Amino acid sequence: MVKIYESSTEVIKDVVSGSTIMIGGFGICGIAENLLRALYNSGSDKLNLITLTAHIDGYGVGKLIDAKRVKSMIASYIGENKEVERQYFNGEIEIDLIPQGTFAERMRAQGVGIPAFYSPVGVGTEVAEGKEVRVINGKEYILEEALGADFAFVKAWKADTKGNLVYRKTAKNFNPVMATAGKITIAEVEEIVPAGELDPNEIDTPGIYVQRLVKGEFFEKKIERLTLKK
Amino acid sequence: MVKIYESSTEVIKDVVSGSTIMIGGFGICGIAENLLRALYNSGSDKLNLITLTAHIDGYGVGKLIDAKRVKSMIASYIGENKEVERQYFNGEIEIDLIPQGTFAERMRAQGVGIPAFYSPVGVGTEVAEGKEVRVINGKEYILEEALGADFAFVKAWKADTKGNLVYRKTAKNFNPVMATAGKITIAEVEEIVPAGELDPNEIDTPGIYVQRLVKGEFFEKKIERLTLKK
Amino acid sequence: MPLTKEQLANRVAKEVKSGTYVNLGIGMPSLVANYISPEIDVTFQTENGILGLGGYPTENEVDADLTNASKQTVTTLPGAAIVDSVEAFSMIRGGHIDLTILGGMEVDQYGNIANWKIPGKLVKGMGGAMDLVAGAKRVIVMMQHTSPDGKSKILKNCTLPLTGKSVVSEVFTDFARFVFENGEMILTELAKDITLDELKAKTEASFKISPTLQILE
Amino acid sequence: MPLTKEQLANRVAKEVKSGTYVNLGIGMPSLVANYISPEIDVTFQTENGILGLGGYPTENEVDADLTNASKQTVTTLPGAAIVDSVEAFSMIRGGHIDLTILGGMEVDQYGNIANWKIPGKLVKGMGGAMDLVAGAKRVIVMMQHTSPDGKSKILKNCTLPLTGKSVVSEVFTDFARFVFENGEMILTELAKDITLDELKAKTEASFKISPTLQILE
Repeated sequence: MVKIYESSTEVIKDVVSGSTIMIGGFGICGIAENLLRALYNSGSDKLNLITLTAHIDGYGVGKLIDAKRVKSMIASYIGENKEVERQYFNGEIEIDLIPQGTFAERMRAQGVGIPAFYSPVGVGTEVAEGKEVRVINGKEYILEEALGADFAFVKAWKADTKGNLVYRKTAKNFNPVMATAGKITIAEVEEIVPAGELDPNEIDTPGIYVQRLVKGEFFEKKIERLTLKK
Repeated sequence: MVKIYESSTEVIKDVVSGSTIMIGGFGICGIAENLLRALYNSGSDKLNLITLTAHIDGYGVGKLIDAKRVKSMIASYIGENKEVERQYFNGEIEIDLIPQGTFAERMRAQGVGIPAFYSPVGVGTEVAEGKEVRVINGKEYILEEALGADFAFVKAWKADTKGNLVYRKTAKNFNPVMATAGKITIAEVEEIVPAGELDPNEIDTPGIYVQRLVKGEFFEKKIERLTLKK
Repeated sequence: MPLTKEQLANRVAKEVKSGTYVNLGIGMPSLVANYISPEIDVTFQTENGILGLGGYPTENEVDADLTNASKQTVTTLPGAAIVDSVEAFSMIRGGHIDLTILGGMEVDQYGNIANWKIPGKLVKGMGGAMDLVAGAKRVIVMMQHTSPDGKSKILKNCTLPLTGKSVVSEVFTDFARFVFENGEMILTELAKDITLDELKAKTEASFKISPTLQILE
Repeated sequence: MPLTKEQLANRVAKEVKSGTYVNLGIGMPSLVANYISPEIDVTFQTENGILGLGGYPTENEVDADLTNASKQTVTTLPGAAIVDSVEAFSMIRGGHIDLTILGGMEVDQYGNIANWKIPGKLVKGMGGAMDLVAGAKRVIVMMQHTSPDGKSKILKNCTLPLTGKSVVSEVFTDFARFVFENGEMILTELAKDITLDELKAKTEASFKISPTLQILE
């Protein structure tokens, strides 16, 4: 059952050096910025991150990378962060780049108890190296394994006191699937409402997946590429 | 893109004898009763149904079974229909019973392009017979294949003119997953509203999965086991 | 004296802990809900998609679109979530359900359970039972110790098609409680005024006896 | 004359049919949206979760929680659905997207494409491109025919790490359109005033010429 914490500092206290952490968000849209700030302040290092991108220089995961506190990353796209590319070419960080849908599906498999599945994506590419290839109904597939983590840092819009989560627009992205795949899922939300206030039909992440909940202290909600109608 | 039809009769016109059809619903909660009525009236037979249950005698799928127009069923629980049990023991119908979660997951695999996955369910039981067994991280799993169909009969509460669907309460059940797994997904709904009236954040089945849409003519909404507070 | 169904449900209810997510099978297990202390904060899940199941509805509350896994009309509690079947089984198969309580036709000393089929006689289907025994963190079976004609249903080896292999955590019968640990079946509780010899006579399975054997009540 | 980026986008836009679901890659492919006739009823999908993508927002409409796959602020159209990443890729990997238009670093005569990595020089990651080429019903690549120093990017064999193997349906460049059919690469359109010899000189790949060769415009 979910436990509600008073502060982001307290809720991540046992996220020690060497932890493996899933971090929701598409770029910096829908990231748990308060948890990431607290993680930065905690001083934990040698972190193993599972995050779609490396965010941007000096913000979110980018700040941890700048401080050289990230040991490894499983990610899909790191094109917006120069420092991570530099560390990668210098051998200062391990990066496993995987297709974005495979990234989602491997975490989903973890959450649903599937240890491995055959995937049509990446056949005949670097992604297939070292993986079992199998022909099913005349088409080649590769075997992909479930992907879990010690912690999942999830950002939702609202939660109720039972830990049910609702996301807002595309800030949803990888947050719901990571909530199912973390051993300990920590949700940072903008608002916590009493049980019964959220419509049972509209819950995105049922409370069963959420072990810890905290109301974020401060939402900067940076925009990666502000683009306006011409 | 979705096409809106004028009647249940018209929307199922090409569901000919021998078709394989997925039928949403948990028992008779959330079944496409208008499509099933039209299918009954169409006279099509030798049907191959993928349905959680055989519904009840004389109603829904039960009516097709009574008329001996069902050749085979993939189902999970048929305890509420005496006639289907009789036909099964007499060899008049083929029935493949599979675990309910496997039933859901195999259709989901079809919808998402996964041809096969390893499952922890049914290891060491009849369900595992003839299937590959594989030890992954010290635990046994069996290989399960994707499950698709020519048609999916889906019942939703509301649709918009883009084919987006919203379900109501537990009438949701297998309808969303079947919508993704049918070659032609036919949705029967209680109301069709103009595009823009449904909240984009609350769509259960995005219109991309729905090929045909019809407003149901008449909703009986039978209750299988009316149970009241004592 | 062997326990009545109600006494058994009352005993099993004590295994339901606060802060857990529980799925109750149909039949006898559903009685358990009636005996859980109001201080226990438990959330019931149903495989048709409710997390936070409530009681049966009043006549005015009846909704054909809101049923449980037994197809009965139900209500939801404040803080409930209603999900589709894929999500409901993600909870079950992914190891997120703390406890399931199921009925059984047979249980054997290896922790195997059979409860879905009698070849040639009865074919109901396994429904969600195979998923539940494979996925729930703890699997309690509650059942009659013997068949109406007095045959043991706690066996050396199940004779009926299995629902799950080595999946049962413990089994409660009207006579006893057995716990499965490290491949062994251990008697931990015995109904009042039943002797060990009487129990053994009614039990085909081989079992060990816990050094701290207690009364089943 | 080779086509300008805008002319190329205008040509590729004609491949977008009414009633289809389309995913446009970042960079040049995103220009295509500007040239689609208003009579065409197309629904754009983005892999971060929008089905029914709209234009860029006015200053008042800007919402940090509503971006596209390029992380730009966007809007949605009436009838849009916003989904999580698992669902967005279910659409893509499950074969539900009719068409994807992607940029390429290299394409070869076997329909292979490379567009995500230059070993030792550039590592962006494949993002959703591998999923798109594997899952979309039709894969159009649009790209410059040659590198800035004049080298062919339409090759016998890709030299860069692949994004997908035998996945390209057709490739549009500033010089030509090639279609891949039954393992063969076929020239179907050629830019005005470009001779076949000129094209061959700029193209490392071997290709057949369609008997109904047309002008790329």
